[in-house]
Amino acid sequence: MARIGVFICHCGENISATVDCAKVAEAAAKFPGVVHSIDYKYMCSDPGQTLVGNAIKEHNLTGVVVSACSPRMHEPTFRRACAEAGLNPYQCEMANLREHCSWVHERNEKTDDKAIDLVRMLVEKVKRNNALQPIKVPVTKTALVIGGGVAGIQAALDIANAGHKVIMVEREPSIGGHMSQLSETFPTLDCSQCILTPRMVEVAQNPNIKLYTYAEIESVEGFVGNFIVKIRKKAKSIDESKCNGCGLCTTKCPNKKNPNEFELGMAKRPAIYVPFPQAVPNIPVIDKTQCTYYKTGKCKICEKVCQANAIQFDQQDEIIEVPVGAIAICTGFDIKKTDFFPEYGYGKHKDIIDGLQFERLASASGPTAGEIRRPSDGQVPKKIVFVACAGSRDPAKGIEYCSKICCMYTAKHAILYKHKVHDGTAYIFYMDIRAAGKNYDEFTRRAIEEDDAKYIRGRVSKIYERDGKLIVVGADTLMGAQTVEIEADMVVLATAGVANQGAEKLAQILHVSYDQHKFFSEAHPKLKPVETNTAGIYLAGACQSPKDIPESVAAASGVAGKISCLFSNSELTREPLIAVVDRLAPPQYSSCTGCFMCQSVCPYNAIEREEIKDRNGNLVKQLAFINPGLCQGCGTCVAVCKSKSIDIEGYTNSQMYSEVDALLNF
Amino acid sequence: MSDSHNHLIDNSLSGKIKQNVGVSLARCYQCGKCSAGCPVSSDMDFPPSLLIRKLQTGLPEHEEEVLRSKSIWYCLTCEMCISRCPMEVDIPPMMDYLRSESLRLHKANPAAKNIIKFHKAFLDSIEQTGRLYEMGLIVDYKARALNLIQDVALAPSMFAKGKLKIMPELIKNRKNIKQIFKKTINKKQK
Amino acid sequence: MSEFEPKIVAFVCNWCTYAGADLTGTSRIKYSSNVRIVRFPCTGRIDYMLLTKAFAGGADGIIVSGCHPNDCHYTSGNFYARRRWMVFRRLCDFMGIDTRRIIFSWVSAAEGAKWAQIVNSANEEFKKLGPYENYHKLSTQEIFE
Amino acid sequence: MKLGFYPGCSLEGASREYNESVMAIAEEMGIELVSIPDWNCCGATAAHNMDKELSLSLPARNLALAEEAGLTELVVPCAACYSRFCATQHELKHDENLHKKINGIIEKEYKGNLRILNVIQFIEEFIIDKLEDKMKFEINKKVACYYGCLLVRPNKVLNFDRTEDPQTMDAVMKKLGADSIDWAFKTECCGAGFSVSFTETVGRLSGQIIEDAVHRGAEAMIVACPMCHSNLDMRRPEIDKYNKKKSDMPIIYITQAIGLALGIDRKKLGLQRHFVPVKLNDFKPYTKKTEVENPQKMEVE
Amino acid sequence: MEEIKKIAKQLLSENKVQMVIGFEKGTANKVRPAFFTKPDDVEKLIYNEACIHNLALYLKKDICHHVSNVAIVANPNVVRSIIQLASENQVKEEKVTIIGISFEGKSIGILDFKAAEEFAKTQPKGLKPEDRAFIEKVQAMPMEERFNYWVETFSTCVKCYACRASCPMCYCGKCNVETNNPQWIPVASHKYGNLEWHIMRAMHLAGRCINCGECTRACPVDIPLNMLSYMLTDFVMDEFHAEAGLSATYAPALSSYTNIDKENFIK
Repeated sequence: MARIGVFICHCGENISATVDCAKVAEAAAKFPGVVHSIDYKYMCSDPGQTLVGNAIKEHNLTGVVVSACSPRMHEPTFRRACAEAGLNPYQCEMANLREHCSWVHERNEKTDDKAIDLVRMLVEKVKRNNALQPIKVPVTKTALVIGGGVAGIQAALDIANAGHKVIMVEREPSIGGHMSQLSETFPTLDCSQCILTPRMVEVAQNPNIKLYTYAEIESVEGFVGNFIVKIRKKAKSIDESKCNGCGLCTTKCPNKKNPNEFELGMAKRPAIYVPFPQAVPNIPVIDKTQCTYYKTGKCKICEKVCQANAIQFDQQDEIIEVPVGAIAICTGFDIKKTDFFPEYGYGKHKDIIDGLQFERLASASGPTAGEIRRPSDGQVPKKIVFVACAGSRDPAKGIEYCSKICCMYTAKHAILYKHKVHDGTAYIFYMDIRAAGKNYDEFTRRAIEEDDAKYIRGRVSKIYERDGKLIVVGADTLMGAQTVEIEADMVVLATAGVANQGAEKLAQILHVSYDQHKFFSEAHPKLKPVETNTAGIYLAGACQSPKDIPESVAAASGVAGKISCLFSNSELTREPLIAVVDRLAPPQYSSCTGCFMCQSVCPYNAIEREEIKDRNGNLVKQLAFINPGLCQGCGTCVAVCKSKSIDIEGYTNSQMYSEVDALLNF
Repeated sequence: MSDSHNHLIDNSLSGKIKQNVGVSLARCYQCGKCSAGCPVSSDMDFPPSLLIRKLQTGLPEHEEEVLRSKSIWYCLTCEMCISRCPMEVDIPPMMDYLRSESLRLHKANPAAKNIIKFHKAFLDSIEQTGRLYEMGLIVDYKARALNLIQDVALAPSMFAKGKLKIMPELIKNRKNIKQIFKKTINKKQK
Repeated sequence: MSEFEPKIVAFVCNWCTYAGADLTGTSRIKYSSNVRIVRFPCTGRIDYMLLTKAFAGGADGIIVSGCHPNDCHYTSGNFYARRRWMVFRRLCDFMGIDTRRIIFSWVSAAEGAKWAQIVNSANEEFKKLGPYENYHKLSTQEIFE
Repeated sequence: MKLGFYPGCSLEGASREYNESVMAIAEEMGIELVSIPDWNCCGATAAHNMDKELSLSLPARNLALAEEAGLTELVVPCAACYSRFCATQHELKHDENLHKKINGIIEKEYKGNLRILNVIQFIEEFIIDKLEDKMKFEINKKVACYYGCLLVRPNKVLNFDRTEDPQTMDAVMKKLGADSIDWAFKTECCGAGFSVSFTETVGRLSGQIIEDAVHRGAEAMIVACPMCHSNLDMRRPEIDKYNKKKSDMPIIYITQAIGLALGIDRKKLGLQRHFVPVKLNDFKPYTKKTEVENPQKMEVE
Repeated sequence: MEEIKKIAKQLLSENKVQMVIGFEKGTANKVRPAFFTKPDDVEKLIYNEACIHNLALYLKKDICHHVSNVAIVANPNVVRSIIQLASENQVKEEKVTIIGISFEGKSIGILDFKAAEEFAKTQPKGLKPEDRAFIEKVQAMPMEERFNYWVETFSTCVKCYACRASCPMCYCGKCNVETNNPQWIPVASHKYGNLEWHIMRAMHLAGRCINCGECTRACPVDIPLNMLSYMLTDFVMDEFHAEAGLSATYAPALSSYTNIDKENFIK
C-alpha cells in the first residue's frame, strides 16, 4: 500500500500570502495513501529538508510530494534529500504551488482549491512512480566552442588549459570578433589589439585547441557527453598547410574595389584578403562572389605570384564530423546599422556613423590610421554629436531593452575624440548615464570634467544634412524640454546591440530556446546564467544579451568551469526517464507488433529492431528495442504506439491517466 | 488580464486620460523627443514632454497649469510626436481631450481666444450650411476676434482670382447636420 | 457563486510552455485560476485519449500547448503533435465533439505574458460556451441508465 | 471608368485651382469623378479640436452617403479630409460600440468597407501607366516635393509611404522628367489651421519650408494639400518677412504638374489663380523613349 | 477462374507455397474463405460477386503463422491491404505470393510487390459517391445533432469487436482495449464506452484504412462505423496527399510530418 508524505511549503510568504497552506496540508492528509502531511515555512532550507528525511524514516514513506516552487527549480534538491534518507529519488515529486498558483492568482477559496487539486494530482502520480537508477553514459572529453570572439577565446583557453581538447569554430576568416575592431577599451583606455592579439596567438599555439575559421556548424546530433557535430569548413581556395602568410597575393590582386566588412564599409579590400593585420590565422581567403576568376574564369594573378603555390581554386567546402562532450555558444552580438533610423535619414548621410565605425576611425589599423576624419570628405570634424540610446529602450522600434554598453563606449569616444582633436567639441545626447561597473562612473566623469564632453539630457528627434553640415534637432529636458539645434560635422549613433544574424538558425540546430530578440535563453536568469535548458550546452558573452568585455570574459570562464566539471568524471549520470518496450513471456515476447511507427518518429534514432529467433535460428518476431543510452525521454513513441507497448518512466500512461483523473473525478 | 491592483478609479487628470483616450502617460520616460520634433514647441509655454511631466505628478496645481496652458491650443496635431515617440505615447488625442476638458471647465487660456474663436466660427459655418462658407467664416471670425484690419488687403486679390465664393453652398439635408451638432458639441455646451 | 466557472485542464510541454508558465509566475502576471496544468516531457507525448478522458471527467475546456515549430527541445515532437491534433480535431468535429473547447497554442519559455493571455482568453471563450453538459451527461448519468 | 470623389470645401472655394486641375487630368485620362451626393464638410482640424464625436460624425456621414451611392473607391484630393476619413474609418473599425454610437448620431448605417485614396494613390493607380503615351512635355525643372503632415502621418492609420523622407510624389515627378531634390522639410507641418488665427506661426513654419527648398535650388514646390498650398502661396508676404528675403518660387499641385506635362491649357489648370505667379515654362518636348533607359543608379558618393 | 486454379495447383504441387487462400462454396449458395494445402483440393476454388471478404486478414492470423509461404487469391482490396501490411512490416514479400484477380473475377496472374503496387494504382480508389454523400449529410448537421446522431448510432454497439476481428489492419496481439491499467476504454458497452472505443479505432486507422468496408459488413448491428475511417481517408488525402495501400514504403500519416502542415488553428 502506498505510504505518501506531503510537504506544503510557505516559501517565506511567497505561497502562504495567497494560499492557505495549513488548509491544503489538512486536505492532503485525507487523500487515500497519504500518511503524513505537514506545512512548513521553508521546505528547501536545511531544516526543511531534514523534516523530509526524518518523515521518510519515521513513517517509512514510499513516496514524497513536496508542494512548493516549480520542479524546474528544486526538484534535484528534494530528490537528493530523499535519496539521503533512503528513499529512491525518483519517488519524489513536486507540485508547483508558487509559479503556477500563488504568484498568479488572488487570495481566495478558488486558489486554495486549485492548490489542493495540484497536490492531489501529484500524490496520485507519485503512487505510480517506479524506483529508478540513473543511467551511466560515457563522456567525450572534447569541448566545442562556437564563436571566436573574446568570450570564445577565453572559454577555449580555460578548457584547453584544464587539459581537455577544444574545437573552436569561427564564421569569419579570423578569430577576434568585434573586440578586434575596437581602438581602445573602457574603463582603462588600454588598446584593444594589445590585450587581445596575444590571447588570439595563444589560441593558435595551444596544442589542445583545433581551430576552424571561415567555418559554420552544419548539424548537431546526440546529447550531453555524446554530441556528434558536423562542421562545414567553407573553402578558402587557399591550401592552409602551404601558405606562410606573406600577403603578396593580397597586394597583387587587381580586384580591389570590394567593401571591407571589417572596416564596416569605410574602406575597400581586394577579393583575396586578410581581414586585419593581426588576423589569426594569418591566412587569406578568396571571396568567390567577388574574385574575377570565379566570375569570368580569367585572372589567376594571385596564383602566379604565390611562391608557396598555396592557391587552390578547386578547393571544395569540407564537412567535418567530430564527437564532442559539451558545447559553448560564444557567437557574440551585432549592432543596428544607421539605416535603421527613418528620422536620422535612413542611413543616406555618410557622416552619420555607428559606434563600431567610429572605433575603426579611431583605430591605428583603421581606414584613416587613427585620425578622426569624416567619411564623406575626409575633413577633421570640429564638432561631433554622439547620440546615446539610438534604437535601444524604444519599444516602437521593437527594441525595448537597454544595450548596456553604449553609455560607456560613447564616453570613451568623446575622450578619444578630445585626445585626437584638441579643439573639437563633443556633444552627447543621453537619457541616463548607465555606468554601473567598477571605475565606470569615474570614467564618464573624466569625459565630462577633463575632456569637457557636453552632455545634453534628451533625445534627438531629427538629423538632416545642409551645406555639408549635419543639423541635429534634439531637446534638453533639464532646460524645460527646450529644443536644441546643433550644426555638427559628424554624428555617431550608439545603436542598439542586437543578436547576431545567424543566431536563430544556430539555436534551432542546437535545440536551445531563444527569446523574441533572438538572444539565447539561459536556464535561470540568476542561478544558471551560463547554462541553457539543454544539458551540455552553455552560453557565454553577448549572444545571451548585450555585455561588455569584462562580463563576457567572466561568463566564458564560468562556462569553462562548468565544462571542466562535466569532464571531471569519466561517466555522466543521466535522468533515467526514458522509454521502455514491455516484455512478456514467450511465445509473445512483447505486445509490440513490430510495425515500427515508433522507430520512424524517434528523433534520436534510439529505437532498434530486435530479432527474436527460436532455438534453430529462424526469425520468430521483430520487436522494438530502445537503447537507454540514446533515448532522451521525449515520449513521442509512447503516444504513437497503437498497442501501448511502450511506456516512459516518469510519464507512464497510468501516471498521466491518474493525474487527469485526480484533477477531475473527485 | 485581470490587473487587480489598479482597478480602483484613478480620478487624476492622467487617470481620466487613460480612461477616455486609452493613453497611459506612465509610459513616458521624459526623453524629450516629442518636444524636439514639435514644430510649435517654441511657442508653447510647456513643450509636450513637459506637459506630460506635469500630468504625471497627478498634483492638482500642475493639472490646473495644464488645463490653463497655451500648449494645448497651440498643438497643431501634426502627429510628428507620436510618429517618433519610442514609447508610443499618443499625444494628439490627449491634446484633443485636454482641449475639450479645458473648454468644459472654462479654463481656456486667454492667449488662445483667437484660435478658439476661429474654430467656433468654422463650426458655426458648417452647422448653418453643411459646408464651410469661407466668406462667412472670415466675417464671423472678425466679428468675434475684432481684428478687422487683418488680411483686408487680401480680399480683393482673392476675389479677382476667383477664390472668394460670394454665395454659400447649402447642402440639402441641413436638418441632418443640425441633428449631428445637437447630439455632439451642442449637447455638451449646455 | 452565480457566474459559471469553466473547469480547464492544460496539457503543456515541460521545456517551453511549462517554463513559460513559470515565467508568468516570476513576472507576477495574474490570470484566471480555474486552469490546472499537467506537465508532459513534450507535446509529442500528449495522447489524444487524455483529451476525451478530461472531457469525460468533467472538464469544460482544454488547452494544449507546447514549443513553437523548430523550437522543440526534441527537434520534432511538436511536428508529430501538430499532425495528430489536425487528424483528431477533424475526427471530433465530424463526431460532433465541440472542438471550440480545445485550444491549441505555441508558447515559448520567454512568453510568460502570452501564456496568461491564452488562459484568460480561453477562460472567456469557455465561459461563453458554458459547461460541456452533453459530454459530461454521457460519461456520468447515462452509464447507469 | 467611374470613381467616387470628395472635393471638400476648400476645393470649392479658396483652392478652386486644385479642383480644376484634378478634373482636367481625370477628363484627359477618361476617368469620371462622381461626387458624393449632398456631401458635407469633414470638420477638418476645428472639429477634432473641439469635440471628438463631432469629428467622427461629420466624416462618417460622408462615408455613409458614399456607400449608399454604391461607390467602392473614394478619391479625396485634400490631405486634411483624407486624414479625417481614414482616422474615422480606422477608429470605428476598432471600436464596435463607438461605431454603433456614431451611426446613431448620423442616423445612417455606415459599414466601413470603402477604399479611401489620396491624390497620389489616385495617380499611382489610375493615371501613371497611361502617362507615357499622353505626355507632351517633360517638366525638366528642379522641384521640391512637399508632403505636409497629414498625408503620411499617423502611419498606423494611413499606412501610406514612409513617414520620414517619403518617395511616392518624387517617383511621380521623376516620371514627368523632373529632378526631385532631396531636402529636409518634406513632412514638417506648414502651420495648417493657424493661417488666420495665428498667422506669424504659419510665417515661421512655412518660411522654414520655403527657405530650405529655395536654398537647395528648387525652382518649384509640388504639394498635394490645399491647406499647405494656401499657406505656402497666399501667406508668401509673411514667409518673406520671416526669411528676411523675397522668394518667388511657385507652389503648384501635383495634378497641375501632370496637367502641364500633358500640355493642358494653363488656364484650365487654374494656374492663373496663384498668388505667387507660376512662371514655369520652356519645357522640353517629350519623346517617348523606345528602349527603357537604364534605371538611374542610386550613386552613394 | 480456371486459370487461377491452374496457377494455384501448380504452386502447391511444386511446393512453392504450402497453402492457398481463396473461396469455396459454403452452405446454401453462400461462400466462405478456404485454405487449401493439397493440389487437388484446389478444385473447390470458386470466385463470384459474393466473394468480398478481405482475405488479407488471414495472413496475420494463427492459421498462417507457421506457413513459410502462402499464396492468396487477391482482389484489388486484398492487394492494397497486403501492400499496406507490408509497409507496416507485418508481411514479408518472400512469405506471400499474390495471385491477382479483378473484382469481376478475371485473373491477373502472380504479382510480386512491385507489380502489386502498379496494379493497385490502376484500380479505382477512394470513396464511392454514396459514401461521400453520407459523410456530407452527417457533416451538414449542426454540431449538437451530429453528436447525438453518433452517440445514438453507437449506442447499439454490443462491443463484440467483430469490426476489429474483420479488419486486416487490426493485427495487434494485445489490443489497447484490453489494457486495464489504465483503463483507457471502458469495458461496458454503454454510450460513453462505445463512443471512446470508436474514436480510438478511427484514430488508429487514420491514414491506414484502404476502405474495403469489411468492418461495417461484419458489424452485427450494421453501424456505419466505416464512415469514420472513410472521412479520415479523405482528410488525409486532402491534407497530407497520402493514401494507404499503394506503396510498400509508405509512412503512415500519424508517424510522419512536413513543416508545412496546416496550423491555422494554433494560436
